[in-house]
Amino acid sequence: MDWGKVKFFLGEVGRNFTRNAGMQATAIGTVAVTVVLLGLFLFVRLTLAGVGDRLLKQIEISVYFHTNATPAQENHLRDVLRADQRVTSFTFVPKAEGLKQLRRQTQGSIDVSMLTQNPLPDKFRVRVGDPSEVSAVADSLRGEPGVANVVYGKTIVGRLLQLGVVLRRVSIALIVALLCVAAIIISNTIRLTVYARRREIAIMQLVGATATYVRMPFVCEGVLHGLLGSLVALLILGIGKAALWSKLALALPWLELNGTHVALLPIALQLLLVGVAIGALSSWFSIGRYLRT
Amino acid sequence: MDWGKVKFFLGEVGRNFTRNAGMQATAIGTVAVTVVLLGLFLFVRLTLAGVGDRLLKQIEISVYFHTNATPAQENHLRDVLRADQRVTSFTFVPKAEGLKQLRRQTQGSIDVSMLTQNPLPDKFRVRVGDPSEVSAVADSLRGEPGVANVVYGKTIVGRLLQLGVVLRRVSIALIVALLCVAAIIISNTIRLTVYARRREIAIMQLVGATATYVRMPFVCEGVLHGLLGSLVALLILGIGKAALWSKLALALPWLELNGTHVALLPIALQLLLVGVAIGALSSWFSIGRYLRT
Amino acid sequence: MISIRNVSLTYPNGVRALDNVTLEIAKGDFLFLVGSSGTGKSSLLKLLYHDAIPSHGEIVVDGIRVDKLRGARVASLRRHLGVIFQDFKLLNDKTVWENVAFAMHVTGAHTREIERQVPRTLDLVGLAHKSRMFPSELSGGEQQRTAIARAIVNNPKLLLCDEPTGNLDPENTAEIMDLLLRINTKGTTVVVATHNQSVVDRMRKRVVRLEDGRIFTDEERGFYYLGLGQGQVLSG
Amino acid sequence: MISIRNVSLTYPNGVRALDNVTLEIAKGDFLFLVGSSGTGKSSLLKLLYHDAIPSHGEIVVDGIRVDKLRGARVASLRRHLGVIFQDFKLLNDKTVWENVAFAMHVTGAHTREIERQVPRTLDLVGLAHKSRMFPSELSGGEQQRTAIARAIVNNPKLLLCDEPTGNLDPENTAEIMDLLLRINTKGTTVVVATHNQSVVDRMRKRVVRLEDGRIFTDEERGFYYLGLGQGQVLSG
Ligand SMILES: Nc1ncnc2c1ncn2[C@@H]1O[C@H](COP(=O)(O)OP(=O)(O)OP(=O)(O)O)[C@@H](O)[C@H]1O
Ligand SMILES: Nc1ncnc2c1ncn2[C@@H]1O[C@H](COP(=O)(O)OP(=O)(O)OP(=O)(O)O)[C@@H](O)[C@H]1O
Ligand SMILES: [Mg+2]
Ligand SMILES: [Mg+2]
Repeated sequence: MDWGKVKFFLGEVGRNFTRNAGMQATAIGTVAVTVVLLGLFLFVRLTLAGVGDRLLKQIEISVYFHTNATPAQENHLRDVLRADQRVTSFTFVPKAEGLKQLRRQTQGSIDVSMLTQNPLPDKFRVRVGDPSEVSAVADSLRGEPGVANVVYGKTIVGRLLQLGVVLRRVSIALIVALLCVAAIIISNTIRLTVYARRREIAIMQLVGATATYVRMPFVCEGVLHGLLGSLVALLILGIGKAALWSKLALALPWLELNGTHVALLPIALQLLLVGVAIGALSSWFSIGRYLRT
Repeated sequence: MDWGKVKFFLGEVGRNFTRNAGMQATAIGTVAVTVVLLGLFLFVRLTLAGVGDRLLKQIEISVYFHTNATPAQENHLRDVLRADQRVTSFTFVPKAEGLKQLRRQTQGSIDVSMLTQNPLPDKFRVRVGDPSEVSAVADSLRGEPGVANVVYGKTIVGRLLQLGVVLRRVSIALIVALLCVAAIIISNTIRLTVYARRREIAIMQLVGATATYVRMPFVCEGVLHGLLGSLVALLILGIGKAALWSKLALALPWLELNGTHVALLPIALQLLLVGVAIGALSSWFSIGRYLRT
Repeated sequence: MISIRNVSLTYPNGVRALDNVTLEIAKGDFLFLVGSSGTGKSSLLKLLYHDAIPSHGEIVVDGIRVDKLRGARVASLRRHLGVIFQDFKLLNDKTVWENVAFAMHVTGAHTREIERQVPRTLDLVGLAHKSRMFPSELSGGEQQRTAIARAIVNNPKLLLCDEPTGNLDPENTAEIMDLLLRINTKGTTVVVATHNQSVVDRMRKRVVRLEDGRIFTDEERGFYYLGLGQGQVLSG
Repeated sequence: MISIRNVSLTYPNGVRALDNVTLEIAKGDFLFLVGSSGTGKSSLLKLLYHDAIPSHGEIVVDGIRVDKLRGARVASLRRHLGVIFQDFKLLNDKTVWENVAFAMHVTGAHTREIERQVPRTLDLVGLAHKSRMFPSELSGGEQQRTAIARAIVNNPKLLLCDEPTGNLDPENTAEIMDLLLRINTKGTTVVVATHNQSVVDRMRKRVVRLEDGRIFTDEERGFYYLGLGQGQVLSG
């Protein structure tokens, strides 16, 4: 490889860039806002998934014993729960404690003084790591000795799981759609920058440049558009997050947004990759139209 | 007005369009996908708002009487509820019915046979039209004679209301941001189409065309880009809704999506307006750069 | 008609194209501007249609201080003169007919007027049969004649021609020069920047020679080379 | 070197630019192509560098069937010949230096070679002082000389010149023609399409006259007009 040629080639790309600065800035701006959209969407999606996961993890299974269950049966269940990999935590709630809680829940509207005896049984509260296994765990506990009933927010868990599935599908569809949109917008933009220079392309070919020779600087330019545009986008996203995230977390404390960890580096890398790939491909193909072979 | 001139002017616009068909299609495509994004967002926002509203409307206030409340007191409350404009519906739940419901809720885990007497009081279930008035209604009922306790999902209502407020703010911010993004993308695109014809613009001026004269066909072209792009976008959105909406409604029946009425016409008109306005403005301003005055 | 007083022109890149040029051109004059390549002929013409603005001096065309014009006034000036550009400056996405008609449209001419005048003018330059072609479908000489047609279609009071016959064969050149002469005799002031020695020598009109941005000679009824007649050539 | 056999060329818009043209040009020849405007000179040259493809007939340049070439072969052909385009075809966003250097770069020339050859060539056409200017900052003649420099910088075996002196003054024209002659004597075949009668008449080289897309006359050591010498003109 002749170093002079590499220098010439890079110079070529650099000159294109500086001598059409306005046009290049326009293209980069378009790439940037498009990638911002993409990034925003990816980020919202991951955050929502994180929040949803945490909500689902808070779901509890209540395991009620028969009123006449023995302490041995209760200890047996404790062992079962301890042995179950799917169970992340559990607490024992004796019947006295249960009545207090019921009273608190109904906020005094039940006249507990009228009860001659505590009608509630002992119970376990169980948390499960993977929300989709809640129902399986509940079913397995139902058969244990001394257990009268196993209760959990069946509809809620079902709906949340369903919502999760649908959201996942919808968001994959949306990502694909957004990627297409980004590809269309960016490649249209790059196509227009190529169109604006169709005369130069024709001349280069008339002077004896091969199609590849003409194409390479344009493709590099497309890569640069993608790269710089994505970098600008990442900057915007970073600033945006720094400025707004804490406010949002403060406005909706119960979502515990700060606890939702979204890995930013992979998103950033994905966005860079997407920007560069679309830039390169669309230059490659748009210039094809103006190359007479 | 000379009819010949109008004809010439329209011809001018038409010629620009047909003679640079590729470039025009590119611009229209970009406008279209951008407007699709905008439209999708508007639609999702309205749908979410509708669903949220319906969820909030399902919130109930439980009004518990003292166990020794008289039928007269209960009838009085019935009158009060009937008179209250904010209340949309209410039902009386006698203590026997209440016990049945409690038993159903706890799924048999409470040993009701041990109860010598029904410990529950009579109650009213009340629904309020405007979710933000739930707490006011609850407070006003608290003072009525015979009422022991007024209970509603305070945290839930609070959170949902809070979420609604935040979502409204966020979505307004997002709409503004998306509008900016759309404006940037569309105007960059149109700027590039103008850039590609900067030589023609210079020549027109050298031949004696005033800035306005040169500008008008470009602005009309921008309007056409906006108009046609938005129309294509509406078509895409329409087809998309027809194809996917029913599937989504089926996948998440409890969201009752079909019951959520989203007015499409106003969205469509807004999108058209936005497309045309951005198209016109960005042509107007981009050409300004290439007009030497 | 034209009065150029102590005009200098320095381009943004620092090139001094004109250096203290003073020139008076009377109404109805026919003037040749000659001089070697890069000597400032086109620059001088550019000043007259406000495509360049002098660094010093003043320019009056038909009573108007051209160097002070702005905005719509510039457009108005240009509508009142015809310019044949050295590089033609045709609109690539318009046909020959439309290119010529465009110059009339900007003056606000009526459609009927345009439809009468354009074919006549195209006929004059021998392009009637090419009126529906685009510039990219024309030969060099045909493009040049389109540019000529556009410049004369409005019957301008002042006609500026920058190398109007550089791509034309002798017959077409003679015809175009005849045409310019006829336009001149009808009262139009004509300024022709040219390198074509035989054209200049045959016409015997006023000849101004520029060298290095200055006026070198200014002869009534002159030749391309000072004092040398038609058919004679300098050295070998 | 060049063999054009029974070539016709009809453009997509239906214009028949060349009609059954047959022409042989020997290696080392110097040939003038003359004829009135729109008669097919540029079209004939375009065929030789594959910018137009004949509707009928065959074209052989240096042993290669040009009309059959495709893709990278076309680029290779063009790198082996030099073309001065009638409309210059300079790259607007490159300086004079870069425009000329570009033609060398595409041949894969080494940087050292380029840095030696480009200034020499610019010097030959008298543009050394303008090498950092962009085409838009040049006069018409300077643009033309840039185009000439680009065409000759690679020492092509075949040099096609389409109206190479249309924007040049007589002195520059004479210099450029001398330059072409010198290049020719070093073995390069030169074809010049021109309207410049005095250039043709002074050089006394082979003259091919096209009329309406056909070869009208073909004279060794000819004049612009058949049998008429330098300084004489047809009719008036
Ligand atoms: N736009 C410009 N910017 C900078 N320099 C310029 C520009 N136009 C012309 N020049 C320079 O100004 C000088 C005069 O140029 P001009 O075009 O007036 O010459 P000319 O007499 O018309 O030459 P020619 O006969 O070759 O057309 C030249 O040196 C040229 O390089
Ligand atoms: N690209 C094209 N498409 C269609 N017709 C063309 C094209 N180029 C040239 N023509 C037509 O072909 C004919 C020959 O054109 P050509 O350019 O070869 O003429 P020329 O001899 O070079 O003329 P000039 O001396 O004016 O340059 C003309 O009638 C012209 O209008
Ligand atoms: Mg000039
Ligand atoms: Mg030609």
